[in-house]
Amino acid sequence: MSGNILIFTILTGISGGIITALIPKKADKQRKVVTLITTLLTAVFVWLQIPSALQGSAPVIYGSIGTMHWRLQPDPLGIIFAVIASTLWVVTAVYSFGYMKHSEYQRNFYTFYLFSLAVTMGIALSANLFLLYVFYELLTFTTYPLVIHYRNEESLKAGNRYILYSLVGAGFILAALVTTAIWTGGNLNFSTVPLLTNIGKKPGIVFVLIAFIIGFGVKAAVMPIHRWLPAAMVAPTPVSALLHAVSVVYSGVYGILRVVYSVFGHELMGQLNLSNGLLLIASFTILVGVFIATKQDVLKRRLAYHTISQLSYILLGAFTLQPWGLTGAILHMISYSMLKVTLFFCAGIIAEQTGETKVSRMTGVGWALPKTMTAFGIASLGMIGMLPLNTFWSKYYLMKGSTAGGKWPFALVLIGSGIINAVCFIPTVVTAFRGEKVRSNAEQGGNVTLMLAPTLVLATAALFIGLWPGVVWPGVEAVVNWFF
Amino acid sequence: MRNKNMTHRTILRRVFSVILLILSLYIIILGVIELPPYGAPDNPVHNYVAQRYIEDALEDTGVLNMVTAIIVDYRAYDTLIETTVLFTAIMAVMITLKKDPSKN
Amino acid sequence: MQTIIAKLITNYPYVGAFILFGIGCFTIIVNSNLLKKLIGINIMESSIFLLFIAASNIHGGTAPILDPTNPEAVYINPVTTALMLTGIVVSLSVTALALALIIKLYRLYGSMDAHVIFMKRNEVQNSGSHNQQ
Amino acid sequence: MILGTGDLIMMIFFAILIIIALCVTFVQDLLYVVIIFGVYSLIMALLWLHLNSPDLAITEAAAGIGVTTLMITLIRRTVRREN
Amino acid sequence: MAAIISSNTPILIVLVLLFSAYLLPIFSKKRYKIVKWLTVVSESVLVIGGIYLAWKVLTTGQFNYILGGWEPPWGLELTIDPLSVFFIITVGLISLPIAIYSLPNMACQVHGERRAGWFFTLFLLHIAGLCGMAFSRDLFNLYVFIEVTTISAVALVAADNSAASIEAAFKYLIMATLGSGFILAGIGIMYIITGNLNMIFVRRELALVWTDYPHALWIACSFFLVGFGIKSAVFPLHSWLPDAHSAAVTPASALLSGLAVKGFIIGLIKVLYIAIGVDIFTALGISTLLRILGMISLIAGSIFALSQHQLKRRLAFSTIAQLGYVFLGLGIGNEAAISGALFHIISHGLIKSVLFLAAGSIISQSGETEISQLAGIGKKMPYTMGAFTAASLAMIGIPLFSGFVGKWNMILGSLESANWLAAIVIIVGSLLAAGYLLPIVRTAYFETGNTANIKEVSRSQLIPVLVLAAFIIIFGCFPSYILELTRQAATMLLFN
Amino acid sequence: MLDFVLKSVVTVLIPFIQMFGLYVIFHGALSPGGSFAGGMILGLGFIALNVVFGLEKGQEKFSDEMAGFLVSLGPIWYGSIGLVGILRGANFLVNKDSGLPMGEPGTLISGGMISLITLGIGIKVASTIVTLFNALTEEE
Repeated sequence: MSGNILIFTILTGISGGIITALIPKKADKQRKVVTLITTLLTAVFVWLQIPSALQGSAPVIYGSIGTMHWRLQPDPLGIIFAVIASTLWVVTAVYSFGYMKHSEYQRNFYTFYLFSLAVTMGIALSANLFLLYVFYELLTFTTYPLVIHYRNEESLKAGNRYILYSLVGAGFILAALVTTAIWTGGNLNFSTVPLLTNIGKKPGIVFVLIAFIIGFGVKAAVMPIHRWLPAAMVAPTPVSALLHAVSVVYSGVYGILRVVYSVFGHELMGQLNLSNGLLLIASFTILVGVFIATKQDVLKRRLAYHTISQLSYILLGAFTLQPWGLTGAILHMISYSMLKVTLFFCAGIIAEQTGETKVSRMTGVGWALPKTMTAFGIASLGMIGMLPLNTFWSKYYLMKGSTAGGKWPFALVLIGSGIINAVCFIPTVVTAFRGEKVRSNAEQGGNVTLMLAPTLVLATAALFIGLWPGVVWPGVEAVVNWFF
Repeated sequence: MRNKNMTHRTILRRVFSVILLILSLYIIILGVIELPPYGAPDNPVHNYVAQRYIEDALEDTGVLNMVTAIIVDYRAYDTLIETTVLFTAIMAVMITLKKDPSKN
Repeated sequence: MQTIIAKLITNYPYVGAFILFGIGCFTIIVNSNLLKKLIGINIMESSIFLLFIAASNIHGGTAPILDPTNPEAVYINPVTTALMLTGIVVSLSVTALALALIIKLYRLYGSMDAHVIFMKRNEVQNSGSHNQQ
Repeated sequence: MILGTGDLIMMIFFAILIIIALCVTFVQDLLYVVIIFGVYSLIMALLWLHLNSPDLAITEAAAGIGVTTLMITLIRRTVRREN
Repeated sequence: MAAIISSNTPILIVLVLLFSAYLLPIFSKKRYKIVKWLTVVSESVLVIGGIYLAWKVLTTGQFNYILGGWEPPWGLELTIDPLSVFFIITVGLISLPIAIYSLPNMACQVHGERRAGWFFTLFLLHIAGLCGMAFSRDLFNLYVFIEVTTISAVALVAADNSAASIEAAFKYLIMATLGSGFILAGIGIMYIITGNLNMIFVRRELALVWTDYPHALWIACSFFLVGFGIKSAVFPLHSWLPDAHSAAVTPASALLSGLAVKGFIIGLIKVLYIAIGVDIFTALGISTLLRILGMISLIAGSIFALSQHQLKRRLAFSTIAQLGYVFLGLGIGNEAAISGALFHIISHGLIKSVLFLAAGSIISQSGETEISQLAGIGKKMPYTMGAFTAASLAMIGIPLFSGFVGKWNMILGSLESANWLAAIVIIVGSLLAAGYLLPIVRTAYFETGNTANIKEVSRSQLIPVLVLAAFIIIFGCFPSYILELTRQAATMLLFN
Repeated sequence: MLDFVLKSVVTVLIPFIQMFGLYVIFHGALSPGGSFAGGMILGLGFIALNVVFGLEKGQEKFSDEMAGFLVSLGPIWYGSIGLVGILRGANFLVNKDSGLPMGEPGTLISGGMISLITLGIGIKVASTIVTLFNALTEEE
C-alpha cells in the first residue's frame, strides 16, 4: 500500500495531464476540476508520506533502465521539497484559475502544468542520482511550453535561452554523473552514507564537483549562469511564480544540496577545500543579484533578480558544511518559497487589475488593491528578514552556520543583503500607499477573489510559521540528522 | 568568363589530384612491396585451402575445372548472391528507364 | 634502397595493379564526363581483379583445369579466379546501372557532363526559389 | 628475382594498360574513348590468359564486348544522335 | 517440417526475402495485390525469424550454419552470433513499418503499379542484402552482399525518376562503387597475406604473421576504412549522402538513412573486429583514426545540419552526425562503448526512420519542404508531429528515450578509458542535435501559420510511424534485452 | 548493299554464336568458360539480331516479356535447386548429399546439380543482357 502511494504521487500528475490534454478545448470547467483534483491528490499523497519519510522508513520502489538502476524513496530532504512543491502547486492552481481565465492556450497550460508537477515530484522523491538526473532533464521539456506560453517573439527567445542553458547544464551533469557511476561501480543510490565517501580524493574529483555544481547551478541561477531566469519572466505570472520561484529553480538548488550532502558528503567536501570558493560565489550572487534587482523598474524583473539572490542564501547555507548552516538552508527553502510566491502573485494581481508593471508608476496602487499590497508588504518584510516572519529564523541559522565555521564575513554578507533588500522593497510599498485615492478599488469580482485568496493564505502561513517555527522544526531536524 | 574560370578550376583540380594520387600511391607501394613475392609457390595464398581444392575437386564435385567447382559447389552461395546482384542491376535499370505501360 | 627496388621488381604485378587503381581513381575524380567516370570505375575494378589474379599465379604453373594426362602439373590457386568471375559480373551490373542513369540524365538535362548538369540544376533550383518568393 | 620472357610480356601488357588508362582522360571524343576501352578489355583478357586464368579471360572478353556494345549504343543514342 | 525450418532458419530468412524479390516483378504486371502481400509476409518472416534467432542465441549461445556441406575454410558459413542477430532484429523492426507505410501510395509516388512492383523488389533485395551482410562470415561473401545492398540502394534513390533523384543516384553510385573498390582491394591484400577468406581463419593466420606485413596490413585497414567510410558517409567522404537521402522517395530515404548506412558499419565492425582483431588494428593506430573520424563527422555533420533550411536535407546531415557517434564508440573500443555504439545503431535507425517518415507525411500533406513553412502544422497533424517530437527528443538523448541509452554507454566507455575529449564531443553533439531538431518542433507547434487545408495522413500511414515511435520509447524505458544482445556482441568482438 | 551483306552474314552467324554460347555453358565443367561467359555470348547473339534487324524482329524471336520472365526464373531455378538439399535434411545448396545423380566424374553430364545450375545461370545472364540492351535502346 505505502509503495503504491509513492508511485501514485508521480502517476497522478501524469494521468491528470493526459486527461487534461484529451478534454476538448472549450471545456474549461472540467479542465479546472481535473487540475484541482490532480494537484490536491498529489499534495495529499505527499503529506501522507511525511511521517515515514522523516523516520527514514519510507517504502522503496526500484528497477533498472538497461544497466542503470533507479530507486524511488522519499528521505527527509526529498519529502520537504515535495511538500513545498506539491502544496504550492495547489495554491497556484487556484490562483491560475483566476489569472488565466481569459488567456489563450489554456489546455496547453494546464497539461504541462500537471506534467511539471509529476516531474517535480519525481525529482523530489527519487533516491538515486541517475533517476534525479532523468527527471531533472525531463523538467526542462515539460516546463518549456509554459515558458513560451504567449508564443510571441520575446517568449520564444526566452524559451530558446532556457532550453540552451538547461541542456548545457544537463550535459555537465551527465559527464559528472557517468564519472561518479564509474567510481562507485554503478551504484548511485542515496543513503545516509554519501556515495563518494569511500572514493577519497581521486584526481579529477574537483572537476566532477564543479561539473555538478555548474549543471545544477544553471537551474539554481547561480550568478554567471543565471541569464535565462530574468528572460523567462515573460511567462504568465503563475508560471513565473511557481516555476521560477519554486519548482525549476528549487530543483537546481535541491540538486546542489543532494550533490553536496548525498554524493560528496560534508566530510569529503571539507577535505576538498573548495568551501570558501563556493561560498564566495554564493555571496557574490546574493549581493549582485539583489543589487541588480533594486535597479530594475519592471516589478517582475525586479522579483526575478531578487530570486537569483535569495536562492543563493540556500546555497550559502549548504556550502558552509555546518549543521546550523544546513538548518538555515532548509528553513530558508521552506519560508522563502511562500514569500516569493506571494510576491509574484501580488505582482500578477497588480498587473492584471491595474495594468501597471513598473514600480515607478505604482503610486496609489495600494489604495486600489489594499489587501494585495498588504500581503506584498508582509512578504517584503519577510525578504528583509524581519522578526515576525519565517525568514528571520532562516537568516538567524544561516548566520549561526557561517560564524560556527569561522566564516563570519559571510554573516556580514547576509546582513548587507538584508539592507539592500530593504532598499529594494520598502520604497515599493511606500510608493503604493502614497498619493491620493485616485484609483478605484479593483479587488472585486470572482477572478480577483480566486487570485487573492491564495495570496493571502500564503502570507498568513508565512506569518504563522514565523511565529511558531516549531511547526516545521521536526522536518528540518530530520534532514540535519540525516546528513550529520 | 565562366568558361575560363572553369578550366582554371579544372586544371587546379587535376594538379591537386595528381599530387594526392602520387603521394598515396607512394604510401601504397611501400606497403605492397612487403607482400610475399609474386609467383613463388610457397606464398600464403597457396596454402592448405587451395591445395584441398586442387586435390579433391574432382572427387568432391565431379568436374575437371576447379574454378567451376568452386563457383557452383564450394562457394555456390556466393554465386547465388552474384546472380542476385545481376538481378538487382536489371531491376535498377528497369526502375530508372522504364515507364509504366499501364499508365498513360 | 636496392632491396626496395629489387622488391619492387619482384612484385611488379601488384605495383602495376595499384598504379592502375590510382589511375582509375584519378579518372573518376578528374573527368567531368560521366561516361569517362564510369570507365574509370571499370579500370579501377579490373586493377583489383589483377591484384587478386596475380596473387594466385605461380611461375611455371598451369591453369586450374585438371589435366589427367599431366600428373606433374603445378596448378595455380583456383580460388581467386572464381572470386573474380563474380567480381566481373558485379562490375558489369554496376556498369549497366550507371549507363541507365547516364541515359536518364541525358534525357533530363541534355548533357553528359557533370559541370553542365550541376549548373543546370542550380539554375532550376534558383528559379524555383524565385517563383516561391 | 629472375625475370623470364613471360614476365617481360606481362610488363609490356602493363605498360599498354597504363597508357590506355591514361588515354581515357586525355582523349576528347567519347566514341574513341569507348573503343580504347574495348582495347583495354581485350588486353586485360590476354593478361588473364597469361596469368593462367582462362575462365576469366573468356568471361572478360565476353563482358568487355558486352559493355563496349552497350556503351556504343548509349553514345549513339545520346551524344552522337545527330550523326 | 518444423525441424527443417528451425534448423535452417538463418538461410531461410535470407531466402524468403530473395525469393519474394524474384517473384515480385512477375506478379507486379497484373496482380499488384500479391506484391503487397508478398512484401509484408516476407518482412514478417524476417521479424519472426530474427526474434527466434535472438532467443536461440541468448539461450544456447552462438552457432554457425554451414552452406553446401563444406567445412569453413573451404565452403561458406553463416554465423549466428549476438552481433548478426542484433542487426537482423534491427533490420526487421525498422523495415517492416517502413514497408507498411509505403504500401498504400507507392504506386502513386513512383508513377505506376508495375514500377511500384520493381520498387518493392529492390526494397526486399536491399533488406536481404543487409541480412546477408549481417550473417556473412566470409570476406568475399560480405563484399557480394555489400554490392547487392549498394546497387539496390542506388536504385531506391533513383526510383523517383525526378531530375534531382537521378543525379543524386549517379553521384551515389560512383562514390559507392569507389568504396566497393577500396573494400575489394583491402580484401585482396588480406587474402594475399593470409590465404584465407573466412574471417575467423583470417584472424588466426594474421595473429601469426602480421608483424611481417605491418605496412601492407595498415594499407588494407585504411582501405577498409575508406571504403566503408564512403558507404556509411563518414565526414570527409559524405558528399553523396545529403543529396541521395533528400532526393529519394520518403520510404527509401527512411530505409537508407535508418538502415543502409548502418549495414555498412556492421560490415566494418565485422572486418575490423572479427577478421583483423582488436589488438592488431589498435596497434596499427586504426582505432585512433576511427575516433578522430567519428568526432569530426559528429561535429561537422551537426554544424552542416544547423545551416540547412530544407527539412529532409537537415535530417540527412544529421545522419552523418549520428553515424559519427557510432564511429566514435567503435574507436573508443571498450565493452561499454561498443555496446553503446551498437545500441545507437538500432536507436538511431528507429529515430531516423520516424523522422523521415514523419517528414515525408508532412511534406506530402502540406507540400512544403522548408522548415520555416511548417509553422502551425503540429495542430493539424498532431500524431505525426508527436512521433516527430518523440524522435527528436530521443536523438537529443533525453532519458527515457532510446537515444539516451546508447549515448550513456558511450560516455561511460569513453570515461572508463579516460577519454575526456570523446565524452565532451558526445555531449556537445547532443546539444547540437537539440539545436537543429528543436526549432523544427517549435516551429510546428508554437508558431502560427497558414495551415487551413492540411489534414492528418491516412491511418495506414500513421500507424507504422506511431509503432516506430513507440519502439523508441519502449527501448528507452526497457532496453535490457537489446542491451544484453549488444553487450554480448561487444564481448564477442573484444574477447573471442 | 552493305545492309544486305550484314544481314545475310548475321543470319548465318547467329546460330553458330548461339551454339557456341551453349557449348561454353555446358562445357564449363570440363574446360575454360562457364555459365557467365556462355550466357553473355548467348545474349550477345540476340543483341546482334536486334542491332541488325531492328527491335521488332528481335522481339519476335525473344520477346521482352519472355526475357523479363527468364530474368526472374534464373535465380528462382538456382535457389530451388539449393532447396533440394534442405528438403533432404541436409543444408542449403549441398550437392553431394542432395541425392541428385552425380554421374561419371570428368564427363559432360557430371557433378549432380552443377550442370543444372550452370544452365540456369546461363539463361539468366543471356536474358539479362538482352533486357538490358532493350531497356537502353528503347525510345523515350
